Amino acid sequence: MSLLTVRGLTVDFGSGVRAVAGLDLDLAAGQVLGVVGESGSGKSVTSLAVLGLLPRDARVGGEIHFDGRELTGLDRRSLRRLRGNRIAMVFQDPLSCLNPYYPVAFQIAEAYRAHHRAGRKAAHRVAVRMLERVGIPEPERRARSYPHEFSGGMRQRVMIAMALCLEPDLLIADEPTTALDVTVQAQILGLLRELRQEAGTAIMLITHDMGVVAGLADHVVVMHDGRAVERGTVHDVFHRPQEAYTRGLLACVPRIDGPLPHRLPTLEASS
Amino acid sequence: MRPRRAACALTATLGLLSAAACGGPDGGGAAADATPAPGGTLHVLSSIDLEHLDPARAYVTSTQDVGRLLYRTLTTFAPAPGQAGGQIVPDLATDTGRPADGARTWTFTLKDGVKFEDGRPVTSKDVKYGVERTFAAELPEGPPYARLWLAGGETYKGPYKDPAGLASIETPDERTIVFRLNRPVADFGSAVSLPMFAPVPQDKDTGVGYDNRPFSSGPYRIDAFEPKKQLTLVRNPAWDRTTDTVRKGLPDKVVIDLNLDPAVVDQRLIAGQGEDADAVALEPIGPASVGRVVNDPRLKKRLVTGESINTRFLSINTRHRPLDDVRVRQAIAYALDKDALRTTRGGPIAGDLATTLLPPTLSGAAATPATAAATPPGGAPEDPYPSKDGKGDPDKAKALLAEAGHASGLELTLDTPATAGGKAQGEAVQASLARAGITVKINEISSSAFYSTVGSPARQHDLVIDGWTPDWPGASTYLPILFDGRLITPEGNNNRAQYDSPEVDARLDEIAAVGDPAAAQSAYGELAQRIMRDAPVVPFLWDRAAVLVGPNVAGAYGHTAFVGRLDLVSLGLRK
Amino acid sequence: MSELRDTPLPETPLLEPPLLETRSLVKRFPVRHGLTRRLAGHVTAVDGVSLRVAPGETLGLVGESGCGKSTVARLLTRLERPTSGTVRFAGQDLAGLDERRLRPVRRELQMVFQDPLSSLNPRQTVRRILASPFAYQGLEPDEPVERLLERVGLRADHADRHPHEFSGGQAQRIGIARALALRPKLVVCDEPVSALDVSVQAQILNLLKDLQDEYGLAYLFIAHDLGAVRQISTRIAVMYLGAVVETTDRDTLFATPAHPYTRALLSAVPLPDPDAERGRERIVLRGDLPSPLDPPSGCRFRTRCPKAADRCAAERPALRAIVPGHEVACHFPEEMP
Amino acid sequence: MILYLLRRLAVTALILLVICAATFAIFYLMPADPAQGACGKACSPERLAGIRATLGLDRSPFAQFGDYLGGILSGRTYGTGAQAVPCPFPCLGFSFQTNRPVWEMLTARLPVSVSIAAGAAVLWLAVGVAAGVVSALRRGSLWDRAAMTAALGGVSLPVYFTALVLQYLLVVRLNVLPYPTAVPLTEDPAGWAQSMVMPWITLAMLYAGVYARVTRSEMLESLGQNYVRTARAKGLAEVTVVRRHALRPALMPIVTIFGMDLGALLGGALITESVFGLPGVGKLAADAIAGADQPVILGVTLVAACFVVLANLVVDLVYAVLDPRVRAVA
Amino acid sequence: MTVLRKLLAQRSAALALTAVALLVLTALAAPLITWLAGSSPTAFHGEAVDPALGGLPRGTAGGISAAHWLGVEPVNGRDVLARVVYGARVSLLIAVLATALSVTLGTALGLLAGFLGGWTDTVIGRLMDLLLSFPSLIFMIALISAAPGADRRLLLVVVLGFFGWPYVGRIVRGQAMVLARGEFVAAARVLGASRRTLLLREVLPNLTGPVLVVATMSIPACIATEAGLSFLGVGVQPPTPSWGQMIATAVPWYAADPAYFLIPGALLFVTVLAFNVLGDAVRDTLDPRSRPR
Repeated sequence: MSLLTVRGLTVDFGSGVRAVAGLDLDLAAGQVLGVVGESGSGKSVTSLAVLGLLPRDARVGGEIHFDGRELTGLDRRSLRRLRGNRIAMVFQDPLSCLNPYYPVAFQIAEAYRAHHRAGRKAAHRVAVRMLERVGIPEPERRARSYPHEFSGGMRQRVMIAMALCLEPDLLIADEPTTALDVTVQAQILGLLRELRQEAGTAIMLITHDMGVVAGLADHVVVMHDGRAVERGTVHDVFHRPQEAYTRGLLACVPRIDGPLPHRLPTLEASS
Repeated sequence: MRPRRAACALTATLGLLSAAACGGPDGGGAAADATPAPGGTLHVLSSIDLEHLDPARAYVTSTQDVGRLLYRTLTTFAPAPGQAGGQIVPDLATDTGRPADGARTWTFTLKDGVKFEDGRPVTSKDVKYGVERTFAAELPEGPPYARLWLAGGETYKGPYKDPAGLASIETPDERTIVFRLNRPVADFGSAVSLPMFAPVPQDKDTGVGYDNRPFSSGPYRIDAFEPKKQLTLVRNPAWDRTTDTVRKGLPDKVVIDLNLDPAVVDQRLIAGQGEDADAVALEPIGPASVGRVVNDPRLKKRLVTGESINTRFLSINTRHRPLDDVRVRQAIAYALDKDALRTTRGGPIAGDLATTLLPPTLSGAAATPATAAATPPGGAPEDPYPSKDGKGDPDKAKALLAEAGHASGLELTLDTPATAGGKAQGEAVQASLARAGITVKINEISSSAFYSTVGSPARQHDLVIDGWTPDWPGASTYLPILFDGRLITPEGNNNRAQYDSPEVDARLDEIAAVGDPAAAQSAYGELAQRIMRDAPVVPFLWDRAAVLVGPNVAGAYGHTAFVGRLDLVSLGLRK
Repeated sequence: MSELRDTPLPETPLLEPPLLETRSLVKRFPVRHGLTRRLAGHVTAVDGVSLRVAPGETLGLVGESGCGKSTVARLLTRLERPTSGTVRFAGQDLAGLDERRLRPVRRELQMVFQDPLSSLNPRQTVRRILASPFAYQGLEPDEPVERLLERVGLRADHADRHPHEFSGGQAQRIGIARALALRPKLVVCDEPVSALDVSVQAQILNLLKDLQDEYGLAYLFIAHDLGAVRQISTRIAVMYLGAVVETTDRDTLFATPAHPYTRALLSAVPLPDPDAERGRERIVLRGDLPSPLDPPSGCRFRTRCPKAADRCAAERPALRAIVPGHEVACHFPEEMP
Repeated sequence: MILYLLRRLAVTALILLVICAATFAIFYLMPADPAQGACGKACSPERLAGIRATLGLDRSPFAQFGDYLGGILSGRTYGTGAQAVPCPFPCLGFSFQTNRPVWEMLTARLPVSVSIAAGAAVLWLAVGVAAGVVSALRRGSLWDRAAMTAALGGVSLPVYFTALVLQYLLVVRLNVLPYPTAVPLTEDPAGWAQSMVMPWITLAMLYAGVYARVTRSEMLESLGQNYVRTARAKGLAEVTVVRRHALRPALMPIVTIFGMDLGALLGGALITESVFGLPGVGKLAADAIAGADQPVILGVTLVAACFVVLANLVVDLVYAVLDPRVRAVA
Repeated sequence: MTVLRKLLAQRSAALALTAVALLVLTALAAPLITWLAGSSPTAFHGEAVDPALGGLPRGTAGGISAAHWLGVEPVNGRDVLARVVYGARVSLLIAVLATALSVTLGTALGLLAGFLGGWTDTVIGRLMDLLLSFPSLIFMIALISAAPGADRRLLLVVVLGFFGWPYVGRIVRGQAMVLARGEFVAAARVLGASRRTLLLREVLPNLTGPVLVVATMSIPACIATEAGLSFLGVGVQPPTPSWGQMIATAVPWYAADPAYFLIPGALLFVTVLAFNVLGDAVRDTLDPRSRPR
């Protein structure tokens, strides 16, 4: 059974821009769905729409079913209960996503306490445990540190700890490694892979990087101009792309392996 | 004519803060219909600060008014409204002084039983010491008479530098004091009413600091004093009512709020609620409040009017071109709209339009107390530069200017203090002279720098709005100070017209030698008319003070000596 | 202190004398911290970098953020003055030159910036932007602005627009046109494609290559994206924490990387191929980049190096050739086959 | 940290020294001669010289400035012998017009200024910040537009205009309040509050407008931050999101301007105190300027500058406490 | 000019702009208006006031009549309308010139400090800190009253401008600092631009936005401060009217003749408000961040 089903999702902004124009998505429990596309393709808007985090002037149409419940039009209270608890999110820029005024453990514990009756101390212990689990060395000490005292990779680990402390069914990772260096990106991707195996969390992985999808996703949706242009298993999409856009997207990325063309093939898209 | 005093020239004449300031005598016993009762707290609201409570330094009317609650002097003014208040009566002394040696030696005997606030008796040595203090350079602001008149005064440096004391003040015993003067002074009995003749015990003298806490010999002593904020007086237990014929000492406590906004003082007294029912104003009401008070009969009943001996005039710098031409000065005298100037000070309530230098209270006609109470403005000498309703006669002025060769007009500069009142008066002068083709440029001078500027012939400009209150009723501390050409000094000059006429100087000397005060007075009156012909100044107003009192205050009357303001020693509450 | 400072540059088989040559470039920045603005120490952003660029070739300079590659670019174009070391361009030592005497050199040494929009003055039209190279050099433009625009694939009618009316890729084309206006011999490209979408990246990379073919330009191409570097470079230098750890020709680097860091870097790049990805051996580096304020002793990489030994802490490895044309700064380089 | 404080204090002292010197220099250029003022109507040159000597005006400007600085550090004595006037530490000069050490006058006036500033500050913070937060949360709503219009109105109202209109309405017309007088809080709390209400409202109208505007824009800024989105994504209650994640960062710039404003007000609300006739430091300054009481002007200027500079220092320290990014390295 | 068009599109800004334009027009046309109304700002009208009531204007609401459309001043009976329109001239002129001075100084020094950095920045920055921590109102009063005889209008301009420039300088410095680090400046340097060129051609044009905003905000501040100084007794010399001067003279009359106080007071308020609204609108227009999304 599908954990998340999106049907005919549309998102319009007050300025008249249609960011998502009829999108369908399916994500089964424990699976990883890669959503790829260039900037402006509507992939991030989609993820925010699922959690109801779009700005007030956005109008959302279509259906979003999560675990059998319809999310669009859900009251704020119920939506809030889902957020963090059953659907968690990791964003692109971990520095700006963490509040600079509070220690990291506080911010993790805060998420925990929002959904569990737990005292400060208990929540703090949960936070420390989570920090340890995402591979932060000396978690007891680092728990009291502030976001700016961490490196980019460590911050993203903190974000992941925060997302996972409530053992959500679905983790939405919106460009989780884009702001990171390749070696750190490898660490974070490794961590996500591990967590998925251990906790069985379903992941909706949003990225522009075909390589990241290839390494982690089971299914792939390629988005362009607010629509899904291609969908399928990761193997099918990468090895037998049906659409010219997908093929172009795969071909125009300079690779570190394989043959080296003098000129790269380019997409017809506007530059 | 009896000797008097006053002393407000500084703040007074220019209306630095309040609209009016120094004033003169007249029977303004308005709210005297109820008898004051002892007890209670009297509030006094003042829009200005008390300058120098130290008797050696007190030379401003309001301070002298308040000072009378604190210390006693050898003589003082009668506690009475109108001309009667100009009368000198014994205070510390048993009489108003016994002259000898052609008024060169004056002897006073102190009353028995007068005590300081700590209970010790006031002795002649305390009075002597008090006078000696005024010679000290550290205590400069007081009147000059002791230094001018006491033998050896010109070399004496005061008790701090010269503890041996001044030999010309003798104290043969505890109750007798003898002053030896370097010239005959017929007015000396009046002069000793000045605060500088109050007793100061030497062991209580804190020098400059004495200003904060003068030692009391009067009905009240200082409880707390914060300059520019508040002075609180409480009853002096050592004061013996029976020794004092002047002070009533009715309230238990007197609280004087200082430096309030003048408009707020008026409004609080108009409202007259709460503590303000027991309050009086120290200064006259401002022009803005006149309308409300005059239109309301109940308020009008609480307005106490007192006449003064203050004259306001426009000084013309006779040494500046083209003002050295008498025709130009006369043109100015014709052109000036006296009524507009008076309106800036509150209109008719602020006094009568002046026609000559000496107010009726000082002129020969008014010299006898018998006629004083009913002196009408008509009793004053004729105005040499008349105009309808005092609004000026620009045509005549233009004719005179043309005759002097200034038909195309001229440009003059007027010095005014940078205050609301100063500006208003300056603009009135500007507008009225403009009608005669005289362009007046207003030079605003920060009020603190005003006197040092206009008192310096090198720095003063063409015109200045000026005024003078004699130190006691009579012209002896008026004309000689203002119009003696020999007294023009490079700094601190009072002869701001820089009027220098050998003829007038000679006449002044002659009058000074006249022994009979009444004869002197009428001679001064004639001389004033003579000076007016030269138009060194243009008198425009003889001040009157209209002061508001709270509904629960009784015994209020305007006192000549305090430029028409309330005599504080007689005030009390109705219940 | 760097032991490398005076190490002579190893011989490389260059056909021509180098266009640009740096020796032991060092740049230190003072670091102030917090409320007190206290001097916390110095960051040695560039610590003894020696590079050569031959006419017409592209040297790729690759490394992760904070490795000092952008500082190298700013030192070469004299946006910063080096703390020590020399920069020779076309045989001339730039070290002692003041701004006035540097001006003629700048005609031949140009730069393309990372953020295409912020590198264009928002108040100026494209026409004015493209005229500025001549204006600042006191020259008459030798060709109309329209011609320059066409050369970088833009339309002539773009000339009178303002920068904000262009997309990122178009703006970068304008930046390139500006850099090429004076016909330079060397263009320093500081992350020219990292702010762009993948499809646009490809276009810009192609454009750079086309222009190189047409004008015989040399590039110093700085990037963190190994794919882009491979695509455009003829030779590649890898930087880590302020120093070059490995330099060789492109194919050798990707085929037989010798430095453990290079190997880790290559293994970390995700491949857009699910099968390859899944079966891949990964060298995942431990921990974080050390603080440049307090770099490790000896080999900078030793704290994260799988091969680290005692010697690495004691002695800083010099950049030396393991085979001609392949230099590595490691005590235990990968054996060459 | 200690070292830093010392250094900051040294800089502060230097700034005050410069302010002191500048003020001193200006009074040197002023035409009013304090000795002349003290000498009175009949002033002989000898007396004038004597007064000058007592006041120390016969010395060179530099020597006088030196005397002044010395007095601040260790107190001084004016005049000599029996007539010596002591001016104990910290001697900010001695007012010969009122016969008080300036320090004593200032400390006597300070409670009034503090009462005005503190009460007004509480009022404007409460009103301004609350209005700003609500406006930001309901951006574009009727409330937002009304509040921001009112705020702009408040900012545009000259203080004396507000003050006089208030006084006219509340005291003259409606008679619900007495004319303000200086009632010490300790003696009569109700009377104190009654006297202070109008100055508080007057100042609060001005500052609440400023604070509402600043709060709104800072709140909008922080509400747009990614960490607020994170907080929402965590499922936190909206109240918590706003209070903890949006308001706290938004308050940081407010702390800065609040420190500066309060510092400036403690040094005397010149116009407000003058209009209501409240004897605070500002009224003291106004009166001293009118009377050319140079030592007092100098003293007030210094103390007012001191408040501003110290407020700056305190703001920086508070910042360090509140902002971990600054604190960590300090 | 696009900024103007954008401003006119906002209702409040258009209203404010109209108010400001009207004000400027009134100030310029002051002689014409007084000619039409048959009045003069300095002529006394003794007949319009009642000396017996302390010079209170005859008639209602401060003596509003066919001869005196906005009534007359108490005491001297000068025409309030004439004084208000001439006062607008003085107040505006002083504010505009003072703003011009502070903006020129602030931009020049802020630009140098922000762009050059180093000790230049330290010196200018410290100077600004110093001036900002001055109790400037006390200082302005002292300064103005210390200079007798000088033209007060000029003095006010100088003093307001001098104490105003650090506010401009601070903003310009911050902006210049950001711009100096901007890549387009680096690009110009790489192209061989001299420091002068960088400052004048590359950086300065980018500052026009913030400078325009501070200038618009500074004008009302100067008008208000000038009025405040007049209120405290150091305004322009009589009989020159300025709004502050009028309000200051009206203060004692606020209970007896409220119209006299309210007319210039309300005009001052409306003017300051209009400029503030305009300033806000200019900032919103130039700074896309604060525009409603």
